[in-house]
Amino acid sequence: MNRIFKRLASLPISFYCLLLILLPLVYIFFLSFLKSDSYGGFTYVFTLQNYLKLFDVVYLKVFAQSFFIAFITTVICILISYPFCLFVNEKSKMVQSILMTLVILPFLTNSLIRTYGWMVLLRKEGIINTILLNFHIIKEPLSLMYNNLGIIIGMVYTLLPFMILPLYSSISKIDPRYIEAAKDLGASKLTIFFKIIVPLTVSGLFNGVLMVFIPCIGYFFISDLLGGGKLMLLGNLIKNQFLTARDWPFGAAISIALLLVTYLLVRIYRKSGGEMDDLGGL
Amino acid sequence: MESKVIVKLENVSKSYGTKNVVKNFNLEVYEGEIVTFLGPSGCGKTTVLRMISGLEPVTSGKIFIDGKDMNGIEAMDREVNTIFQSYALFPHLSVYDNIAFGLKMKKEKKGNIQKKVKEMLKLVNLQGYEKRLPHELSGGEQQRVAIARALINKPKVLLLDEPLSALDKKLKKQMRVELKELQQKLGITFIYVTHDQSEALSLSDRILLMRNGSIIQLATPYELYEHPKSKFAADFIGDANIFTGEILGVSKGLANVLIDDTFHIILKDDGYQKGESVTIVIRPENMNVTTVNKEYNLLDVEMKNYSYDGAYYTVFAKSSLKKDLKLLLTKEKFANIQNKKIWKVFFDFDDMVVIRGNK
Amino acid sequence: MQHKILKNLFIFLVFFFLYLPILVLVVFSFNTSRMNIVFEGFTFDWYKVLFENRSLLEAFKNTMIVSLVSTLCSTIVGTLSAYVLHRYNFFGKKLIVKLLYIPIVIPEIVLGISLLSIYTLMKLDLGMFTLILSHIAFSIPYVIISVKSVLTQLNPQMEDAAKDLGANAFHVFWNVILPNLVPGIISGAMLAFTLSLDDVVISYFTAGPGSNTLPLKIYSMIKTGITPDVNALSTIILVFTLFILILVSIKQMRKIKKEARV
Amino acid sequence: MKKIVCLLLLLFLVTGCSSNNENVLNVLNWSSYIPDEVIRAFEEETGIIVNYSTYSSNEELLAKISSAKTGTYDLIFPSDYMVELMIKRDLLEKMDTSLLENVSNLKEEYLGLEFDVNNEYSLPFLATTIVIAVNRDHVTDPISSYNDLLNEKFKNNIVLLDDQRIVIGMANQALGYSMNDVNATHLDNARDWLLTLKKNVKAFDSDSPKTFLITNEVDIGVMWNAEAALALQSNPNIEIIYPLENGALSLDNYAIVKGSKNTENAYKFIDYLLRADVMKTIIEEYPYINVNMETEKILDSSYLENPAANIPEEIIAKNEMVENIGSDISKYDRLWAEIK
Repeated sequence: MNRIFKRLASLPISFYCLLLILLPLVYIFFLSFLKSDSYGGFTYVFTLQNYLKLFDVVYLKVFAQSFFIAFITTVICILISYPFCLFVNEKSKMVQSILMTLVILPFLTNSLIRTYGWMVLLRKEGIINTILLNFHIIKEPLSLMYNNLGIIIGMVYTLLPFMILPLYSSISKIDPRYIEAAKDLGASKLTIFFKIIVPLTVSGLFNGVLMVFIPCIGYFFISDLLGGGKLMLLGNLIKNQFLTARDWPFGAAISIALLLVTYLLVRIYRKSGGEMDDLGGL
Repeated sequence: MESKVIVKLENVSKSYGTKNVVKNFNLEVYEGEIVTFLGPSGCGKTTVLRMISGLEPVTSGKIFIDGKDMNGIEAMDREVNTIFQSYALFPHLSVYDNIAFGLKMKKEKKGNIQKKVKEMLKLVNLQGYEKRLPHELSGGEQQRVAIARALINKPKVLLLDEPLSALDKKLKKQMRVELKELQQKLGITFIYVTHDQSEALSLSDRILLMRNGSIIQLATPYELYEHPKSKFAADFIGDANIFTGEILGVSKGLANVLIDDTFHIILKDDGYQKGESVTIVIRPENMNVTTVNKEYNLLDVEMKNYSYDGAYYTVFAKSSLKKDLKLLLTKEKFANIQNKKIWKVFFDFDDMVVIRGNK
Repeated sequence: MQHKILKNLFIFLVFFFLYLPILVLVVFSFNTSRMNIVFEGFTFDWYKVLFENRSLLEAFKNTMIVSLVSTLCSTIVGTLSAYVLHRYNFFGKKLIVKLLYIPIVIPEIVLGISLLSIYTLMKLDLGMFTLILSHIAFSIPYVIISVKSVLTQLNPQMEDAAKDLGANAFHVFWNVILPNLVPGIISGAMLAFTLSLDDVVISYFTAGPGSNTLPLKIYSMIKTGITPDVNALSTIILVFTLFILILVSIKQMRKIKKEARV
Repeated sequence: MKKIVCLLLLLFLVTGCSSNNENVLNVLNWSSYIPDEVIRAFEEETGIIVNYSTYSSNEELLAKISSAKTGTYDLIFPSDYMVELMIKRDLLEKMDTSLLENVSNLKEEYLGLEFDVNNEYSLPFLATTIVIAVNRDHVTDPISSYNDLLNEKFKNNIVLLDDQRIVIGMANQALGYSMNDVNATHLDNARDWLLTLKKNVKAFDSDSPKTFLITNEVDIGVMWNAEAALALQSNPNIEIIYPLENGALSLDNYAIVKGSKNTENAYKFIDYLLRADVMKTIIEEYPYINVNMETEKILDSSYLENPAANIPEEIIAKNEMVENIGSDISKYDRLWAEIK
C-alpha cells in the first residue's frame, strides 16, 4: 500500500516534467539542427546553418536591439525600485503591507488592457500631449510612442513589480542595526547605500534583474503595440519564424541562444546567493 | 517472580551510509517496567526508539515485540505507540479528533470511539476540552493530549521520546509524577528516552546508559549512581570527583594509588596489579570534612568559592591535585570550615567507587 | 522634514505611474466620445456594446474554462507533487527538481513555441485541450513552490505520529498533511489562476480555432482600432479583481484578529 | 464549498464541450473582414456554429494551416499567390462549384486568373488595392507616387502595412522594377530606398492603419483601399491617391482546406456569402473591391461615391499581383529584418 502510494503519487510530476518540460526543450534543441526547406517544413538533415545564421549582421542587430531595450528597462526598474523600496521600508508595518498590496493590485488586471491604457495616454493626440499642449508647456506634440521610448515605457510598466517585490523582500530583511551601526561609525548616506544596503540585497537585485531582463526580450506584444512594429525584438523574430516565415529550425536556434542567456543569468543569480524558490513569486 | 519479556532487541545495528549510529544492541524489556534510555544527544537513543516503533528500519539484527519478530512490519501495524518530543499533535484537528485518530485509522465504530475518547479524557484530566484546537492549549495540556492519543490504542509498550523537554522546570517535575502514576495505574511498559539524568533517576525502574551507539551500562538507578561501572557513567550520572591514578604497590590487603604524582590514596585491595590504572569516584556528598588526624587519605584543601541552594552548600576547594574538589556540605559542616584557611578532607574506603582502568 | 516630503512624493509618483493607465481606462469607459481625448459626457453605452459582443463573451467563457480547469489540475498535481518531492526519494527526483524551475525562468515565448512544436509533433488538435495543457505546464511550478514553503514549516514528527497511530501513506497525506497545507494551496492556486487569466504569449502560440481567450481577443481588438468597449471591459475586470481581493483580505483580517484573540 | 466549485467546473466543461458538436464550421479569415452580424445571421439560418479565427498575413495563414492537425480548419481566405502555393503543397480541397447556387453572381474578370486558371480550388471573395491616403488638413504638398513619400517634410508621419511583400514590392515599383523582383542588386536598391523611407515611417501596421490617420497620429498612410475608405468616412478631408506606379492588387479567395471534416457546411457558408445582399452588408462595413455582379446593382451611393471603395477599372487593370517567388522568399525575409 505505502509503496503503491509512493509510486502513484510520483507519477504525475514525472510525466509532467518529461512531457511538458523536457520533451519540448529537447525537441526544440533537435529542431535547431535541422535544415529548413523553403516555405514550411524541415528535412531531417543535420546542419549548423541555423546557428551560423544567427551571426548574420542582420540578426545580430536584432539581438543587440533586444538586449539594449532589456538593459535600459532593467536599469530604469532598478533606479525606481531601490528608492521606492527603501522609502516604503521606513513606514510602519501596517502601511508597508498596504503599499505592497497596492503594488501588486494593478498586475492582477489584464496586462494588455493596461498596455492599451498607455496607448490612450501616449498617443500624439493622447491625454499627455493634450494636457501639455493646453497648458502651453509644449508647442508641438511629443513623440511618446511608436518608438523606443514607447516600448521602454511599456516594458518598465509591465515588469516593474518583478523588480520591486524581490528587492523589497530582501530590503525588509536587513537588520536596521547594521545601518545604525554604520551611521554611528560616521558613514555617509551614499556609503551606507553602496557598502551596506546593496551588498545585503544583491540576491534580491539579481532576482529582479532575471525577472525583468528575460521577459523583456520575449514580450513581443509590447513592441507590437507601443513600438509601431518598427523595431524587431527577439520575441518578434521568434514569433515570425514560427507563425509567418515558417522557418522553425531557425526559430528554434534563436530560442536555444535565448535559453543560454537565461542560463547565464540564472548562474549569476545563484552565485549571488539567490534561492531558486524565490524566483517568480508575485 | 520472573516477568515476561515484552520487547527484545537482538544484535540490532543501524547505520546511515558508513556511519554506525547504533552498534550491536541487545536488550530485554520486561512487561510493566519503565526503562529509560539515557545518554548525551546524538548517542543513538532516539534511533533505537524509532526502530522499535517501526519509523526507522533496522540495518541488521532483530526486534521482537511480545515475542513476534517485527521484521517487515511497518509502524502502523505495530502494537506500540509513541509520544513525541514536540507532541506532534495534528494542528488542524480538535482534541477529540486527535485522540480519536488512531481508532479512526483502525475503523472502529463511532460509538466505541466516543466512549473510549471520553475515558481517555477523564484519565488525563481533560474533560470538556474536546473541541479545543491544539494551539489553544497550554504545554502541559498538549502533553496530556499526546499521552491520551497514544494510550487510547492500548499499546503493549509506550515509547516516550524526551516527552518533557518542551516544558518548564516546575511543570516538568509535576508531569514526571503524573507519568509515573499513570504508568503504575495502567501497568503499561514504558520505554523512555531522555538526556536529563535526574529525570531518568527519578522515573525509571532501569536505566540504560548509552554512548556513541553502544550500551555503557544497564542497571537500576541506585546501582548506576552508587556503582557506576565506568568513568563515563560516573561522570554522566550525578556529580562526582574523579581521580585517575596508578597502583604503586599492594600489601597487607591495602593498595597504594598515586594521584597526580603528589597524593597517595590507600584502597582496600581487590586483586590489583602493580602499575594498573584505576579511576576513583567520590560523590560530593560523600566528601568528609574532618578535624581528626588520620594516617592516610587526608588531603589539605583551601576554599575557592561556594554557593548556597537553600539546603546545602556546594563548595569548590583547591588542593595539591590538578582538579578542584567539589563538596556538598550541610550548614553545620560548612560553619566549621567557613573561617579556616586550610582544612582537611578525608577519603573513606566506603565512599570511594573504584573503576578498574582509566576509561 | 523636507526629506520626508520628498520621499512620500516619490512613493506617490511611483503609484501614480502604476495606476495612471488603469484610471484613464476607467474614466473613459463612461465617456460618450469615441476618441478618448476629452471627456464629453457620461454614458453606459460602451457596457451595452460590450454585452452585445458575442465573440468577446465567447472569449471570456473560454478564458474562464481554461483558467479554472488548468488551475484545478495544476493545484492538484502541484500539491501532490510538492509533497512527494518533499517526502520521498525516487528515481529521477534530482532531475525533476531542476526541471521544475525551467518554466519559471525561461522566456515565455520559448515555452510557447516549444509547446507548439511538441503539439504539432504529436498531432494534437490546437484548441481548448492544448491551451489548458499549456496553462497547466506553466502553472504547476508556481503551485509547487507555494505549497513547498508551507510544507517545510510543518512539524516533521507529525507524519511519524500519524504512522505510529496506524495511518498508511495515503492517510498520512490525506488526513494529516493536506489539511495543514491549505494556506499554501490557496495561494498557489490564486497565483496559477491569475497567471492563467492574463497569459498572452503562451496562449498566442497554443490556442486554436474555437479557443480564443480573453487576452487574445483583447489583443486583436486593440490592434484593430480604438474601441471604448475595451475600456468598459477593463473596468469590469478591474472591479471584479478588486472585489475578490477585498474579499480575500477581509477574510485574512478576520483570521488575524481571531488568532490575536487567542 | 467544494461541491459548488466542482459543479461550476462541470458546468463549464459541459458548456465547453457542447461547442464540439457535429454541426460546426471552422473558419480562418483575415481580421476585420466579415462583420459579426453576417455570421450570426448565417448561424441562425442554418443552425451551424461558426468557429471564427483570424490571421493578419498570408504567411501566418500558411503557418497555421501547416502546423495544425488536418481537419482543424475548414474554410480559409488565402490571397492569390498563396492559393497557388497551397495548391502546389496540396493543402486545398478541389471545389465543386455545382454545389453553389450563387456562383454565377461572380464577375467574369475575377475568374480564371493565373494562380488557379480553372478555379478548381478557389473562388474570388473580395479584391483590394493599395492606395495612398493623405490628410489634407495638415499636408499640402503634392503627392502622386511612392517616391513623393521620401520627402523629408514627412518625417515620422507615415504609416505602412506590416507586410513584407507589399512594402518591398512598393520599393521595387518606385524604383521601376516589378514588385516581385528578386534580382539581388535590385533588392539592394530597394533596401536603400526603404531605409530612406523608414525615417518618415511612424509605424508598420496591417491590422488597422486607418486608426493612425483617424487619430491624427500620422497624416499619410499607404494601405488597403477599404481601410482608406473607412478613414475617409470619418474625415472627409482625407485625399485618396492612386499611386503613379502600377500598384498592387490582391484577390482574396474562398478555399477549402484539405481534410476538412465539414465541407458541406463550408459550401453552405460560401454560397451564403455569394448572395447579393449578404455581400452588400459585408462590403458596406468593409469597403473592399466588389467582385459580385448582383451586389454591384444594389450598392448604395455611399460606397459608389467613395473613391477608396469604388476603384476605377483602369487602375485595377494596371495593378500587379503578388506572385509566389519560391525560395527567394528568404531574400525578402532577410531584407525585412534588415530594415526593421
